[in-house]
Amino acid sequence: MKININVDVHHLTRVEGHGNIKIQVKDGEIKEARWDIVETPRFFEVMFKNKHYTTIGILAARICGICSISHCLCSIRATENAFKVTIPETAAKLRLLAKHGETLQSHLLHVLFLAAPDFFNEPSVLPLIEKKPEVIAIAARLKGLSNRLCDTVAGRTTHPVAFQVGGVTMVPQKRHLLGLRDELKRSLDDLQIVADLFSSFTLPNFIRETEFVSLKGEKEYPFIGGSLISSDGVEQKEQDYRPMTNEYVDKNNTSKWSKLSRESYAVGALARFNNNAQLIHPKAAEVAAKLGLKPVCHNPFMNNVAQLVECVHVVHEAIRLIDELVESDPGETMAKVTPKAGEGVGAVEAPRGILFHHYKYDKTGRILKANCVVPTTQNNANIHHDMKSLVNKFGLTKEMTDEKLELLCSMLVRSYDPCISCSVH
Amino acid sequence: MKYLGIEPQKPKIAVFDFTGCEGCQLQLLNKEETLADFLSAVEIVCFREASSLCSDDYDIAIVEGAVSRNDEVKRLEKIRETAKVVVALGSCACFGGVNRLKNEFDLKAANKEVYGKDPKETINVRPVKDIIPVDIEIPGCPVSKAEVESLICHVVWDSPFQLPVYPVCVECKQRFTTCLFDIGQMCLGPITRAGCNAPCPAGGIGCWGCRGPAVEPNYKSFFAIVKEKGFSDIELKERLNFFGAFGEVNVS
Amino acid sequence: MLFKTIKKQDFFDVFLPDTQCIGPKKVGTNTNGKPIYQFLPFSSFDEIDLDYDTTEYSAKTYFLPYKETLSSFSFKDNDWTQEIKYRTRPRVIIGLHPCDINGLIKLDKVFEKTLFPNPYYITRRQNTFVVGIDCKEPCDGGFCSSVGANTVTHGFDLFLTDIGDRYFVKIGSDRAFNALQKIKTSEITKKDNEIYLQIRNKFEGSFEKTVHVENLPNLLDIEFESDVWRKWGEKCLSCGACAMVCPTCYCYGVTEHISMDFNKSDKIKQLYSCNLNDFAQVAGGHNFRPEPATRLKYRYYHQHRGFVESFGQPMCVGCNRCGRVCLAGINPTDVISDLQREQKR
Amino acid sequence: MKKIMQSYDIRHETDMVEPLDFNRRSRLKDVDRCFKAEITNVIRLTDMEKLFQIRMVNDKDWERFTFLPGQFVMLELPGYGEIPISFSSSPSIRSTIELCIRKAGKVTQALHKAKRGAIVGLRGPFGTYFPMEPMKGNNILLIAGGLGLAPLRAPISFVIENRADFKEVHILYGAKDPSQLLFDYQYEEWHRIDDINLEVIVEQPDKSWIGPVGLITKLLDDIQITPDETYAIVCGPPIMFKFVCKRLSEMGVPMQRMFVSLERRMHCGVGKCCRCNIGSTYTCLDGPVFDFWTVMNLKEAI
Ligand SMILES: Cc1cc2nc3c(=O)[nH]c(=O)nc-3n(C[C@H](O)[C@H](O)[C@H](O)COP(=O)(O)OP(=O)(O)OC[C@H]3O[C@@H](n4cnc5c(N)ncnc54)[C@H](O)[C@@H]3O)c2cc1C
Ligand code: SF4
Ligand code: SF4
Ligand code: SF4
Repeated sequence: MKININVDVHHLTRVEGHGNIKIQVKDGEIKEARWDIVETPRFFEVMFKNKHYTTIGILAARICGICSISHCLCSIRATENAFKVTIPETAAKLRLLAKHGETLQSHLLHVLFLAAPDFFNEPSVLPLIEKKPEVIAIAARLKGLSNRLCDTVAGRTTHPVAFQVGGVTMVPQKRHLLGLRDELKRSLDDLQIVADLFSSFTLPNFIRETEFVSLKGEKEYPFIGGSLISSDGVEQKEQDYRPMTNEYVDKNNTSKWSKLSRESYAVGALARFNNNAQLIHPKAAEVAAKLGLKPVCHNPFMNNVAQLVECVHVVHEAIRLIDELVESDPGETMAKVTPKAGEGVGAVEAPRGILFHHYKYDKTGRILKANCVVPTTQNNANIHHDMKSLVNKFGLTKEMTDEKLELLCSMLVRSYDPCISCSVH
Repeated sequence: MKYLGIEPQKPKIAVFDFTGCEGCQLQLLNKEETLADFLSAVEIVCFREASSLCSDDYDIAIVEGAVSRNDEVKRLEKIRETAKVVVALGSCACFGGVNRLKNEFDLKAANKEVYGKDPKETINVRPVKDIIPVDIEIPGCPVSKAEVESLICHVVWDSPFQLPVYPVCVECKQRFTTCLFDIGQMCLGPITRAGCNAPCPAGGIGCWGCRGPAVEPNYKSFFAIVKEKGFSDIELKERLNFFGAFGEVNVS
Repeated sequence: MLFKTIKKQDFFDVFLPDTQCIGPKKVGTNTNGKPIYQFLPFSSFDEIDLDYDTTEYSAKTYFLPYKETLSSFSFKDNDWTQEIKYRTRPRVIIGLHPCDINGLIKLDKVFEKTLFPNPYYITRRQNTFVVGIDCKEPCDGGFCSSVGANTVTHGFDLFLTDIGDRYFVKIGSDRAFNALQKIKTSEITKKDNEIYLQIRNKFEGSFEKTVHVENLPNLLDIEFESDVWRKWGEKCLSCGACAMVCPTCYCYGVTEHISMDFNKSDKIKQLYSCNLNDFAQVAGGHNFRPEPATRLKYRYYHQHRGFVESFGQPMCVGCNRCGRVCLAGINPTDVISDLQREQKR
Repeated sequence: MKKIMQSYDIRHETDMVEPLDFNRRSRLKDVDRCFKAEITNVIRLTDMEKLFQIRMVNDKDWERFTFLPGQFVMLELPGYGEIPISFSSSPSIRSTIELCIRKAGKVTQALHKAKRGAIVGLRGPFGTYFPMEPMKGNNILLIAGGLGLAPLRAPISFVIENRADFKEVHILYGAKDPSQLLFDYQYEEWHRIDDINLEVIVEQPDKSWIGPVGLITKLLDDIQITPDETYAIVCGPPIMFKFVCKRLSEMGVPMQRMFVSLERRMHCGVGKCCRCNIGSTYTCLDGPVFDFWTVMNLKEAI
């Protein structure tokens, strides 16, 4: 019997934004295996033009509803680099704390609400409310905590209000921070249960040699700023992101694609872990070991696990940051900012991978030209190539059906946690 | 609750997304203390971001995002035909949102700048109500989950839904924020509809008017005050245009 | 009234250990470089500054919270039960100025001493230990002396006047008397009395701006259609900020909220403002005060006519918080003198 | 260290678990507790109005619940809201009260969907009332426009029950069109009662209408009164009672002998929320029943 498979997913579900999967196998031969972004393009880079630096973080946040804190911080950092502003230490700590909150919130949303249903063979979390109430309770609790962390530090989970060029404008009250610290400590047990749950899932055994790009941690597992590194050995400075990303336009996609040493590369939790595993918190490293995550891991499905490991890491880090914050006097949290003509680049590890904002300012502090390279833009080509290889490996067997392959490919895309409206910014 | 002998409805809800950041949809999954109750109060038949199932049988369509491509116009028209109630969720759906800023540029040139020689299809951004009649608007960037919950309560018990008529200042005062004008910054609070609990003034960036005008705002007096406090027309216009919620209000 | 003097340092020993304490805390600096204060909870006396001039918000929110659950209903089998809770945790507020205490006295009249006493207010009031303090100098635009609110003789537990290294203390309740047993106090000497009177006289002599409120009940009726209202009404943003910061404005709205599991509903009171658009709107959409001018007028009308009619004194305590908070620059002194000028013309 | 202060709990003062008796001052602390009442009957009057018959759930609550014509209750629909509604039945019927309610908004809409057996809450009675006792021995004009017949039904019942105490009695009622006439099933009964003059007028007649057509003031043209011996109770929209009272004034009735009932937004019913203030008079405490002289002197009343 000849193998014929047809998968045509219009607007893949449980991902953020609109993307299509198209696979055609005819007589055992792959005719087509595509992952395409069809989301309506949004032209943020154009909207940034002529905007004043004081408004830029607010606008940048609106690129993405899930990683708005990253976009905001990245854009503010680019601006601070352009104006050569150094922010006060407390401000940096608060920003990082908010960033941890976002990482936790975004990863949990993905792992528990979007990816997990596949492992329970359910179309969504909704049936799980009845079937697995204990899992849902944990998910809700953890997510609630991460939201509260962001609310307290950033003023709001989606679209932060406390960050401005020069520092932060809002210092959370000590008693709120202390309350959060206790909650964070308690949440570690919940995370342990989630980790145990994940160790019971079987992830597809799929390996494709991939280049991984992320920030390079010096002393700490990296989240905000620093130099860039790829698992193939390329290193660049923050401002030299262009030779690292090499964006190009694909005619089928409203999102751009990028490449480095190979035809594509990957960013995200797995990339961060692969490139910085030695810096992760020891407790998180334990979880990684238990779930079989070792650098350099080339199985994209393991991104879910890497996200979970990072959750453990950021909870520990957040506790440490809160301890430091409550013990010291906040002092000044805004540096003086004088706009200057010039360019600046900000690189921030958004939950889904490394994110760049690059602005050119005139001397009044208005943007002349903007460029943003977002994680999903960088992952798209890689997803596309992964998919081809996945179909090649699993798709050409007799047992394979349209439905099974559709699920497998959908799970592949989901494991990257793509943020599509972001990618057509 | 079965009360007054009124049977609660279990409305079938479908969530659709158009051009936007999907942050408002995300709010639907927020507020964990009531999330499970929220999800069981309604029957979600279509919610691409959270579920793989989708059906064309729904009473209420919650539409997020603005319209910025011709195929979106067609999708919307179809939604209107199916749904009994169309809810515009968030500032993008209600007013166009930040996407509207795009309309100030020449689309051809913009396309060339971003995509080079492979331009992508795009049209000027329009709010949902420009295309189809909208029954209920929940503005906000992002929307407040409390307001969404309140909407659901109202739908379940079939009673009218109302947004606050008063401006953000009331809520701003009620959370003890020092007025931003006092510390030399601008804020659209006095003319913007409350309901968000004033996070932006509390966060120190002032209100940007994402929820659109309050009922009968006193533009004339407000603009005069803003000018008197030393802000320029440009700054004011920039704020008013940011979320596209103040339409063609004339600042002078 | 009993009087004592206390060493400043000793005074602070009375409070803190077991009760929530609230006092004037500095929260920022305004564009003119002046500090901004608010009444906020504190955990050590270095956090507050009793020499503050005025606070941005009045302390009324500790007696009439901006939001309060009046009662909750739980539903079961087509029936319901109503549950009402009052706040009973004791609290100490330190550093209220005479205007604020006078404000409380006026609220007492409305919420304690009328036909329908209000248990929510009464419990909060009874559970709050009020420590007042005299102002050092008139605050920006304050006209408390014009409405007789610059001195206070009751409505507090303790009242302090700074006389150098010590406080001159008025004791207003038995619980305050008992509290003072714990520390060293001294009887008043003749010298203390002199210093005290000297300080008070100096203070009272330092008021510049005064408004005349005696004829207002009559004047407000006569000038009901006055252009003055239109003039100020055009400026009013109908933002309600004035009522929010006012120590006596108490009007509110009630809404009910069903919980998401539909088993419970809360009846929630939220302080409102008569300046807000729909304050006097009734079912069917008719609005009895559709323009900002009519609403603004009503606020003055209630404060300076209606309240006088009911209680023999105006509701306003002259703290000028509304005047300071108003972005449109509407303040009682200007509005009232405008009205009086109108009268003379 | 000893505590500075003991916590104060108002509930320790008196037993507060039962609803208070709103007419007795000593128990007025727990103002938010409501009497539980059951809807025993729903009578559809027109498309917009229904009559609700309501009975206390606990029999002994009746003892504390007495009202006078013109007063109102705060009707609580848990989860929806609380609204002021005038009594529309005779105070002397001690088993049920009747409320005639127009579908106007959130709460009333829900109420219109409510079925027999539903439990609602009542706080009250509140407000001033029509001074029926001093009116005895005089002629009386009971004039209603539209929904105004609802509150007027209480004084009408009083007058009917005490017919001998009054001289001439006229009930004048006007509505937009015949479909909006309330309590039409009772006209026959009122007619038959000895010596009550009932006149009904509509503005827009339909084919079957045989009565007079026009505004309610027209009915006054045919009435002869001795002004010094006449009282009037006028209920209806402000514009209507303004014209009627002016007309009565011209006929020589003193303004202090005309009574009207005012409607404002109310969120508490007990003189706290200020929503019902007219100028600065509380409609809930000093009203809703005012004599026309007072109304004329209240700024922004009509
Ligand atoms: C003394 C008095 C007696 C009344 N008697 C009757 C009566 O016998 N029959 C009848 O049908 N109606 C009567 N009304 C009017 C009735 O109270 C309103 O129609 C009702 O409040 C509308 O409420 P809603 O929630 O349905 O409307 P919404 O417009 O949804 O009202 C929302 C809120 O506004 C307040 N509100 C709105 N309109 C009014 C209003 N006109 N008066 C007071 N509060 C208002 C209510 O407290 C309610 O909580 C009376 C009003 C008053 C003041
Ligand atoms: S900060 Fe803005 S919202 Fe708050 S009071 Fe001032 S103007 Fe109003
Ligand atoms: S304060 Fe203004 S900008 Fe901020 S959420 Fe509210 S309405 Fe939107
Ligand atoms: S008087 Fe001033 S503060 Fe008060 S509502 Fe008007 S504008 Fe706002």
